[in-house]
Amino acid sequence: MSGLESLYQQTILEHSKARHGGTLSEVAACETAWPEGTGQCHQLNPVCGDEITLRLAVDGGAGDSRVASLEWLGNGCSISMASASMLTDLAEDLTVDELARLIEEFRAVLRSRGTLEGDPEELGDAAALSGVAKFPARVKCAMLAWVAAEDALRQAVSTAA
Amino acid sequence: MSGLESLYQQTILEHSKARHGGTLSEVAACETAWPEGTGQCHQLNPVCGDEITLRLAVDGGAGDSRVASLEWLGNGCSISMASASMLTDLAEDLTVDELARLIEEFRAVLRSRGTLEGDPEELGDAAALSGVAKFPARVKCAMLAWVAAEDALRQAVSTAA
Amino acid sequence: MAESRDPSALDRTEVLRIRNDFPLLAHLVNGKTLVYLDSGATSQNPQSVLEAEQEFYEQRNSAVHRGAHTLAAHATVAFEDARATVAQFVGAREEEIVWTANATAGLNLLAYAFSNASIGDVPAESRRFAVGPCDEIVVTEMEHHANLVPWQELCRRTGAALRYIPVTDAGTLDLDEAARVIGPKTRVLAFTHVSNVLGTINPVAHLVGLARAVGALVVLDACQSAPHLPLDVKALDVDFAVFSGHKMLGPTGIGALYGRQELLDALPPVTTGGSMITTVTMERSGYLPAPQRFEAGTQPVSQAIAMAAAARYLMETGMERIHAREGVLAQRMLEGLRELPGIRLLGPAPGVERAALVAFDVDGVHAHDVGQYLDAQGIAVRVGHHCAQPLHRRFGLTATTRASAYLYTTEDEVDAFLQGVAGVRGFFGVK
Amino acid sequence: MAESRDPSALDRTEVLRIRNDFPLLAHLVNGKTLVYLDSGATSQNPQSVLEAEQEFYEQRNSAVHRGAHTLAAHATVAFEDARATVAQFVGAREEEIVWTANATAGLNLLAYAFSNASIGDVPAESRRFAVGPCDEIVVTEMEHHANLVPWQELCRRTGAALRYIPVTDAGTLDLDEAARVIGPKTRVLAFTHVSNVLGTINPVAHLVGLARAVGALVVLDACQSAPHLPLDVKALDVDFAVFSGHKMLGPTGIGALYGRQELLDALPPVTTGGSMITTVTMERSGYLPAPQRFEAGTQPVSQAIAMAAAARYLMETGMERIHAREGVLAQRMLEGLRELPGIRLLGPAPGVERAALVAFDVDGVHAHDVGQYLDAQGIAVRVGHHCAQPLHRRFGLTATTRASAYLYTTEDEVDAFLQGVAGVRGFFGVK
Ligand SMILES: Cc1ncc(COP(=O)(O)O)c(C=O)c1O
Ligand SMILES: Cc1ncc(COP(=O)(O)O)c(C=O)c1O
Ligand code: FES
Ligand code: FES
Repeated sequence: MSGLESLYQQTILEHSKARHGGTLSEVAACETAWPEGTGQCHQLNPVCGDEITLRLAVDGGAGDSRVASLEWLGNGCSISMASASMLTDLAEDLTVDELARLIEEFRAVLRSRGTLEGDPEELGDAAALSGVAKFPARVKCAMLAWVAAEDALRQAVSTAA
Repeated sequence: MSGLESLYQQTILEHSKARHGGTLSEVAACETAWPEGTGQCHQLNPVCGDEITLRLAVDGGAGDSRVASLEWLGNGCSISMASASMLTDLAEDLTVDELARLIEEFRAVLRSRGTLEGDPEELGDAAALSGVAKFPARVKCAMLAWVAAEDALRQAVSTAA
Repeated sequence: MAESRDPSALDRTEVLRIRNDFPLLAHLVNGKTLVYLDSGATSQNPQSVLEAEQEFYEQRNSAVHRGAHTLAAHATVAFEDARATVAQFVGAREEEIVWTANATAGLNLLAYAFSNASIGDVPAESRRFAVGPCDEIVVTEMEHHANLVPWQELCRRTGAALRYIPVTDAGTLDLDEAARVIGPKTRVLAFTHVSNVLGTINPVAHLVGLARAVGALVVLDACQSAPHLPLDVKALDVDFAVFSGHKMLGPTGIGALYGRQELLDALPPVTTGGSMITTVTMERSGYLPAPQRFEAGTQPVSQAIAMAAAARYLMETGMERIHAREGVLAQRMLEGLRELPGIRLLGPAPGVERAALVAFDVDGVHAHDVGQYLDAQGIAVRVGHHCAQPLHRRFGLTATTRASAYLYTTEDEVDAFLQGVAGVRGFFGVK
Repeated sequence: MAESRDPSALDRTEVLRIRNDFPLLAHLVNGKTLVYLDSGATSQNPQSVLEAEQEFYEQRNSAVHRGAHTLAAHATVAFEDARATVAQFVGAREEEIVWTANATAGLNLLAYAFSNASIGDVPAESRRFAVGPCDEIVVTEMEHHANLVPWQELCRRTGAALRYIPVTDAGTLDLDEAARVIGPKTRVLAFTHVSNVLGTINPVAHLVGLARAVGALVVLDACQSAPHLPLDVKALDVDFAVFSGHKMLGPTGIGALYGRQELLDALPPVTTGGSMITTVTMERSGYLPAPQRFEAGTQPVSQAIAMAAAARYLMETGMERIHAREGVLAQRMLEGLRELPGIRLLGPAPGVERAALVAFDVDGVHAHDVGQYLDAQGIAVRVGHHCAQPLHRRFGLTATTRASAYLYTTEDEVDAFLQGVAGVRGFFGVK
């Protein structure tokens, strides 16, 4: 069962229960407008019907703006929940550019079909999701929160002062 | 080429050129109403697009009514034209019941996939069409005029005095 | 339905013999023997089906119905014989079977035929199928999306209203509600014979009775019944029925629509093109009677022939015996699962007759994780909403795990599956 | 279009080698070696295509896109790789290829998508495809019924008018008339790349230019071109194109629709059901983007894989070389027939570039008799209207005999065919 254990590493199972950042309220998730410097995105995985809504706010001006907060509401498999939780931990205090680069890096690892290994220095706990790349049907699970974050970030930046 | 020669017997090729009864006018073929004791039917072979319109009149009362005339207008392969021509020769002077029985017999031979041989005493030249039964794709050709006659006969009888 | 054997359940020896006919079942997955419990999604194929298709391509391949040459004649005979076999399989007449791409295509054919009878300049003989704003289409809450979305779309196009028969907590149709929902406005009642999630076998006769009383047409989704039980469309007295080849040991790319002949001949065509016309001018076209009317273009010939080989395989084995065998497997799965902690079973409780498919929720573990865990042991099950989102929502779920058996499933496989499920919560650290 | 060889015509040695790959070509018909000249109707399959399908059923068969298990993952990869291969074959991107049952189904998909955009409560993003009484659909007089009847039916449903570009005596499109017929009301121009009766290769760029000038969408029937010449949908700049697997060495039961991605994503769905939805409630459904949006229900998976194997076979042989080879065969057929008395050839005269298919009338002998006579010698040709009744009517005929060649056709076969035709009138006693 080594394939399985590389997919479900202990840290993934832990995050899937801890769900850092999974604190967005239903009410907030249903809002259709939000403050300047904030972005929100809803993502659906059509294969399973799982969903996530992620809200993200940025602070500061064009050059040095940073992630001020990230929260999400969602339900899904352990991979998707762990991934959202890990992303929350990572995003804290990153600059906008750093987060954007991180999302790109994460995507590259996940799409590599197992040829790239995530760097724990960069990706933190999310490096443990590298094993998902060998399970094409689950890549979407791991990406769900990150795709939502990418879009929310774009919105937040575009409305930030 | 024995299969071919059993299909295209000399008498078939001759009838296909002679086309006895193939004298119905275009005008008559297009009419939509006709005298009592007369029936008319148009048949299309959808496989090839060939068509025939056959008109038939009956004479006399319920018990002993007879075919008074049979004419057709059509275009098609040698089998279909020969078959219409042979039917014309046969139908002359038959009673309504005799013609109906003959059509049934001919159909049985044609549908037999080669297990029944038409009786020349009964079917006349049309017995030569027995070989068509071994060519399922051509059965419809041989039947075209006969199906038209069957329907025209039914109409003619139903409107006859 | 030709039954060649005693109608008692297939026994173990026979099942083992049957397994030898299925090349894929000997396959290794993740280094383990495959335990294939996903036949509800798609079934495996016996050698005779693969050979029928191969033989066609190597000896008869050619266009049917249109060629005068010998090869075409052979292909046409094989194709029409296949139709006769599949007709016999469901108790229909040859002319009442229309080939489709799958069951979904059959249901869409009907929904579009009804809208073609309702929209634009409609020929007189088709008007009896027209539906409009004063009419209702009735489905059920347990339908596969294939028997729901096409009717939603028909309603969108015509203004008709869609109503549905709800599902009880026990996983059966609420028949009291059915009697209320089906009424004088009902033009079509479309429902599944066997639920692909609950395993419920619906009371066809009762529902047909309700539909007949109000003059509604009955469409039966026989996707999950045709492969698994003796199906006789005449005895069931339905107007239309659909099923798929790939769920009954046949290939992908083929399904069939049954329609009562007088209805099929009056129904307007849907897909138009070659081989379904009489006379075509640049301005207008005339159409052949059924089944050709609904079979435009080059048909799935080799697939039809292979589907017929599958039907023959099933008839020779005996549908009664397969059904009886699956009843045994169903109870084994249900009872085994019921003993495990944290498992919520959907559908009729053990003891009730049902299909050999069981969907369940594992408390604290997402269905996709359950499936992944079982897969690592070579056990192939299906996870997700099984194309029945409204039904899952009805039970407060988004996804379940489903194990589905077939004539080649062994008790050992069921036991391996049960043992696998028993390990799930431990692995994911759920108490 | 990946070309792996020199773009000169295949030579005899290569053709003989190629023939070894096709099991059916060694078949005896009526005790004679088969001379198969009906590839325009359906082509034969190389061993690699049959093996691809067999291998799928024996090693990967399972439901795609929906399963979490390993078998399903393998099936899904094979299925999507097949899409990529077929996309490459016609110069499209993967997401721009939709699997269909055949080319007819692809054309019907488009015609129904346009009517779904026109009828009932239409979502905003689809309205750009709406057609109504002020709009015109333009086809040509040489269309196969598959590219004519669906548009007649679209007009019946929506009130749009159907117009057509006439055919000249020489068997080409009347381009002066085309410039008049295509006008500001034209919403769709649908035409065939290569005529299945005349062999004419239509001037796509010119017609696309006329359509673009008035903002009309262009639908290309590539049924007779995709199998026989290098096809690049991007270079041709068409909006949609359809073709069939069985005409390009693949199996029955599969075809493909190409659509420019931004159009496919905005086009409303046609066949609805499983695997093409996002969220389904009892009341309404949301739809996935293309290509899934158009692929409801279980797809022709093994057929897609086999069609891709066929595309690979063709690409490895080289489409340029096949096309060049067929040019040689076409001229040989044409010149041979021209020398026989009482033969009337349809389509472009010898010397003009055309497809390797020739339809002709034998004075005094019905086409079905011609076909029957040739068949007795093992020569398989097609007879009838070839699903192009209006075109036959245009030339005052109801049926013709058509010989069509492919990459496996030899000069000897063409000569046997010519000799056969030479004997027809004598046999039937026509001077
Ligand atoms: C030009 C053309 N268009 C469309 C078709 C229809 O193809 P299919 O029957 O595979 O749908 C054909 C083949 O018969 C054809 O030659
Ligand atoms: C009850 C039911 N209806 C319809 C379908 C759709 O069948 P297909 O995908 O073969 O069209 C399925 C299978 O997925 C089913 O289980
Ligand atoms: S299975 Fe739904 S997100 Fe993983
Ligand atoms: S081929 Fe048309 S009737 Fe014989």
